[in-house]
Amino acid sequence: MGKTRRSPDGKASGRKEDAALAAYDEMFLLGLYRDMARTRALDDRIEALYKQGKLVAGCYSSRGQEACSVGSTASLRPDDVIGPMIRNLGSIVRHGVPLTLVLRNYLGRATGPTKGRDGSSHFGSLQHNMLGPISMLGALIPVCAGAALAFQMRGEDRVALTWIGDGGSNVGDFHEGLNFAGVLKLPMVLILENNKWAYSTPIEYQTAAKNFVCRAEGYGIRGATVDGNDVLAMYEVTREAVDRARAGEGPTLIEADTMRMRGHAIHDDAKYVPEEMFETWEQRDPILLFSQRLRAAGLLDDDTVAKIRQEVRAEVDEATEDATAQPLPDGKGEIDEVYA
Amino acid sequence: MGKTRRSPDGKASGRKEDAALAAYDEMFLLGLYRDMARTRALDDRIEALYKQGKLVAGCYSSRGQEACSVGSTASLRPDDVIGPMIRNLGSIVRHGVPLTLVLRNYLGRATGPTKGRDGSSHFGSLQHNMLGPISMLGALIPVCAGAALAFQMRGEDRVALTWIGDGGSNVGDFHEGLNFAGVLKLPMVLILENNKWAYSTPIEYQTAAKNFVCRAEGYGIRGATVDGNDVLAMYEVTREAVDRARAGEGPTLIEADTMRMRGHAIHDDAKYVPEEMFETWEQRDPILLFSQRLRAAGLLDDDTVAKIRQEVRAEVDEATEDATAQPLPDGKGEIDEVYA
Amino acid sequence: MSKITYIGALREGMREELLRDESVFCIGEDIGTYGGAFRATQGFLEEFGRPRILDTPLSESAIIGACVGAAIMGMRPVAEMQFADFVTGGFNMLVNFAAKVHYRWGPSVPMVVRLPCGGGTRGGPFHTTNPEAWFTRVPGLKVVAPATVRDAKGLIKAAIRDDNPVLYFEHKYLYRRLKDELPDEDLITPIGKARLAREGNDVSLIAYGSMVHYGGQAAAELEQAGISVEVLDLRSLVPLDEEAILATVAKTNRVVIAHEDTKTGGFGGEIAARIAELGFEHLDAPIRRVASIDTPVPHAPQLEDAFMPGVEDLKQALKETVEY
Amino acid sequence: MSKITYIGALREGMREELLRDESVFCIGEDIGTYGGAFRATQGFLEEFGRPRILDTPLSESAIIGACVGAAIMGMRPVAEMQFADFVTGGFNMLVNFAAKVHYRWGPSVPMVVRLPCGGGTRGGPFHTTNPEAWFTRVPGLKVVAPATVRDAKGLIKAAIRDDNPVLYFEHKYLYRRLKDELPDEDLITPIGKARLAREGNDVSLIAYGSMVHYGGQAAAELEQAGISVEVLDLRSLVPLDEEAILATVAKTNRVVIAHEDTKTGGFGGEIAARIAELGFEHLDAPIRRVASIDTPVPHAPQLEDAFMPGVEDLKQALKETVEY
Ligand SMILES: Cc1ncc(C[n+]2csc(CCOP(=O)(O)OP(=O)(O)O)c2C)c(N)n1
Ligand SMILES: Cc1ncc(C[n+]2csc(CCOP(=O)(O)OP(=O)(O)O)c2C)c(N)n1
Ligand SMILES: [Mg+2]
Ligand SMILES: [Mg+2]
Repeated sequence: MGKTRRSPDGKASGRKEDAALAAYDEMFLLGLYRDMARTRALDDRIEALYKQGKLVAGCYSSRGQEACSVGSTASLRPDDVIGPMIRNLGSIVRHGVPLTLVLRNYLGRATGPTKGRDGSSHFGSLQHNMLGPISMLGALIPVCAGAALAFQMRGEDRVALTWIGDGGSNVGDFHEGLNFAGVLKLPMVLILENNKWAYSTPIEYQTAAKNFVCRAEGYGIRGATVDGNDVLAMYEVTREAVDRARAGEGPTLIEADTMRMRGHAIHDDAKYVPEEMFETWEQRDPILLFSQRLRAAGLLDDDTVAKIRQEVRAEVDEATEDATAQPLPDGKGEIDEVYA
Repeated sequence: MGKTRRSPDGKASGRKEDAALAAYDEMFLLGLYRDMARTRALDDRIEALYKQGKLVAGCYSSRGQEACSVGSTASLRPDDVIGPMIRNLGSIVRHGVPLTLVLRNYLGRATGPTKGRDGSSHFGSLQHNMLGPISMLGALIPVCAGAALAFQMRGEDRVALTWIGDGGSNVGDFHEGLNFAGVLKLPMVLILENNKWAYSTPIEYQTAAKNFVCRAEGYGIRGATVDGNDVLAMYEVTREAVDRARAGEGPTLIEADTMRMRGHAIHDDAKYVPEEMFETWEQRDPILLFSQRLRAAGLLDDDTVAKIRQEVRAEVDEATEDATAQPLPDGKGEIDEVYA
Repeated sequence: MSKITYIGALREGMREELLRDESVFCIGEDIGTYGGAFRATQGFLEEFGRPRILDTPLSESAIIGACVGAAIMGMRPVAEMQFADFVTGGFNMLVNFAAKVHYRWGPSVPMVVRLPCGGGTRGGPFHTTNPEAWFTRVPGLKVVAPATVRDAKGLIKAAIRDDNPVLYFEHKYLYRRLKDELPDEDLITPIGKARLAREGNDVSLIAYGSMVHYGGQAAAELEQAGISVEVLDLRSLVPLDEEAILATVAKTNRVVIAHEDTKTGGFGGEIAARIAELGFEHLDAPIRRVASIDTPVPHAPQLEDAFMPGVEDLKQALKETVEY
Repeated sequence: MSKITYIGALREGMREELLRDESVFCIGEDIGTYGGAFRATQGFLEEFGRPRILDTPLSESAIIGACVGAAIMGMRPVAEMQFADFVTGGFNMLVNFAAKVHYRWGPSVPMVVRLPCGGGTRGGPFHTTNPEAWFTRVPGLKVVAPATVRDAKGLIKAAIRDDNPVLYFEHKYLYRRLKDELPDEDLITPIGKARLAREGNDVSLIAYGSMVHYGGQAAAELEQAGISVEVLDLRSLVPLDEEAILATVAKTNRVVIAHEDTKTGGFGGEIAARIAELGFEHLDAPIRRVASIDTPVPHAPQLEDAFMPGVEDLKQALKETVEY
């Protein structure tokens, strides 16, 4: 994550044209690309497993939103805490959670992070500084504020990062949580992924506000907007917010402009979404955009893409194999683990 | 409520100096004054009854905030709906609810609007187009939105007006209710009485926002600020909001700058409030300010003040007598009236 | 007559009421364009338009609060919670506002909240619960739980016509698994009357919702073993048909209570307590409750199956009660 | 040793834990400068400062949510609801987040929510309720209700040291009416153990909170009439001391259950159901419940007195049970 460039290699000649890229370490940039690719590959694998009838229930795709998760999470230190929602697979991936844990949870395995008690990416892991969400949208915001409060009280310079949707942002907990964080200047960042849809509901039925970020002012906190499909922009905007949070300057609300490229969940064909919308946003696919940019800067070529693709596939294959080999739960001892 | 002046009487010579006043009918202006005086007198009477040990429980004073209730409610038609909170006695008074009903409720009488089942000004009356609040702050906002939705659905041009405090505005229902009203452009007006305190909590512990009205933008609705101790300004700002609501232009959030001049409830000596604050705001008492203005304009003199005072006292005395003479409940038949 | 599903009957009931009474409207998340997460309101937007079929922001408290306000003003809203679980966001509105308005100052609050509940669907801790017991303890709310296609229709129509807030617990597992023929007449199931789902002599099974079906299956299987089970389908939890409960207890002298909700604090406790007080003389055996175990609802099939009571659990409890 | 009040004991218990463990902190509305609506945290701000004594915005869901997050991260928050009634605003956080985290993915959630509850105070429908039963049905939450000065202290200390979310129902009517001497030692009341408040032979009264006192008074008065009442003070509803309940039922063979909460769906139903299942053989009489009537809590004294169970109601139920 270094901010200064290492000595450019031979391919770097084209890079001068992209001043923003030039500020970053090549490994860091390729890491962003790779983590988006890992996220997409894992997402695809989950969908494939669903189609093979191997998942316990449905699945929620984050396709097209990988930058919102990967770019933002890249701004964190390992000891910072993430609170991913259902479409933040990329955050889990980037924050260092082994892919097999995600798959074990999707496959309802006894050795998964919830032992089969909860599904999909609905889990947490203290070891990986990851808080698990509950389904009730918005609830994670006050809870992340509480985590940030613990850091602040103990004088730790850790930060909590979480997400909410254009739909979920209309739940009361958004208001209570952000306002609470504002009053206490808690080290917390909230990314509002405006992906235009909440299940079948378009944003104009969610709010009459011209955008969501203007709500930041109502809590006396910083607001920022960003192209949610530009992974580097996501990194930068979150990085600034995280740095400020760490410095005691309080929370930031970031509105990321993006698009949900699948139905709400796999059962939903999203017929209510105008076809053009998908077409337009397909052009703006975050992985596509970033790879074009890296290629233009001479940081990526066919060989590297192929190599990364192969490595990622190997990782996902291995994770799938591992997860699939795990035992199923037996339904004993549940009642003994309700209380700590 | 006429907007044009009737022919001024002899005393009116000084009125030209106050151009704003000149736009109004004299009776309307004196009516505002009178209704604030009625509110204050009723408030004082409730306090006196408390001190005589006659109330069932405590009481909540709206002293110093009469303009916020009387001025705003004056902008309504009788068939518009008010949803007063605990410090909106003036709204109940202005909207035509007989004072005895308030007193009967405070005295827990069987013939009161809640038959002794709820206390203080915690009641509603369909006959008077008044919705009763519940104690849980914020809850009345979505409920008033629902009333406004009924009007909109039936094509009635009625409006719902309610209030919230600087404290209560941080409850999730504020967010959900206003946002919902914004999406549907409901005919509704919310007045946020920023009286600087929520029980013992000052506004800087309630929010880091520089004001409350900026939250309107987050719901895509109009916001307005007003001197909450200027009854005519309260009338005007609410009137505009009500007119717009009636015309289908949606809800408005109005932040009124005012001050709670007593403790939270009668048991609270408000020692946590800096003495100077009370002193400063005492000078800005809404009844004092308006009477000075009316006097300057030649619309009020000692005689009229004395006359109004006497009439108001007589009304409050009569209401007290009536309420005190009412029977107490007997505790029978409660269970039969839980369901409609 | 062709067969209709449980959810189809619910839909038909709502539609008839929408047609009958202009003050009825539907409100909730994704109920319009999408026809609801389970398609309970499919076709309504096309037929009745917005705002009578009102897609809302994702705000349960606003949805239920708006219902309260609209109902006080004379409308008859029918709200859908996308899943019963999400009612916790509108909890305060229901238990404090909706429930207490009439008692406090008089107006009627004719509103329905539909709650798709129940398990067997691998929905996990937040899409599977049976939260009815929270509301059965709130005076001012009515609580119904249809177990049949007929009552899916009859109870939604009765709920819409009722002048009180009614919580309608529709069981997701039954949505498309139950099919029946319904008469054309205006079908109303009176709220507060239980239904004798099966007559028997040896033991009474008191149940509601999905447990009526598992119970019926258990009873059929036990019949072959010579045990005659009477099954009482409560249909309505509040008001509760105490008379029907005491009658079946007086008849069989043995009782098992079943619900899908977890055991501790579930509504079964209330039923057992009433019998232990009012039907004590008739009892020849302990009152058994068959319910889910006291954990959150787990997701994986192996766990959910171990969590939920099944036909075998019911058979065993019934048998033990008869043999006591 | 000088006498201390129930609320004083609660305050002392919190203070000792604040001194003992740096991770303990207090959070709520008006708990700092004002010392809390009932002065339970009086003097704490001066002694411990902000943020350990944290006045918050008026946001119950944020308060409870922040407790969950802080607790997962290793703190031990003690939240105050200004009145128990306002917990409905943080309901979702408690029943869905706090309660299920440990079961779902492992972390402990050591947090306490203090809930000033109960009537006799003319507080009306929103400042008087006893909402414990909502939470007793949520696996993952513990629920305690001290009835004595000693337990006011012993249970708050135990709750703070517990690694789970604990709801602490403190009864407002007892705050200053109960006084007792307490030993200097580190007083901990183990959560899950009932207390035999009074030994007797003819009938058992199972109660908690304020009803332990009304029950004690009823027992004392009945003694003069030759009826010997055993009073069991549950202290903890979840976990429930089933053993102690069954032991007293086995001893007296007759049981009355009392709580101040309304009857239908109150926690008494659960107790009755357990006895009717597990203690059936010991029962010589119907199980009676004494509770408030099924209405919202009314405000006027005449109404609240008619609503709430009193000593006379208890005496009558106990007498009838003995004479059965
Ligand atoms: C409080 C609450 N109400 C309803 C739901 C059901 N639900 C799950 S996701 C969803 C749409 C969410 O939209 P958004 O917040 O925009 O997130 P996105 O799916 O677009 O990422 C709904 C209605 C829920 N999970 N929580
Ligand atoms: C949801 C909720 N939480 C707590 C309370 C307890 N309470 C009653 S009034 C009050 C302060 C309200 O302050 P504000 O909203 O500013 O109104 P004001 O009293 O200043 O008019 C509090 C904390 C409540 N009524 N509702
Ligand atoms: Mg979205
Ligand atoms: Mg205030």
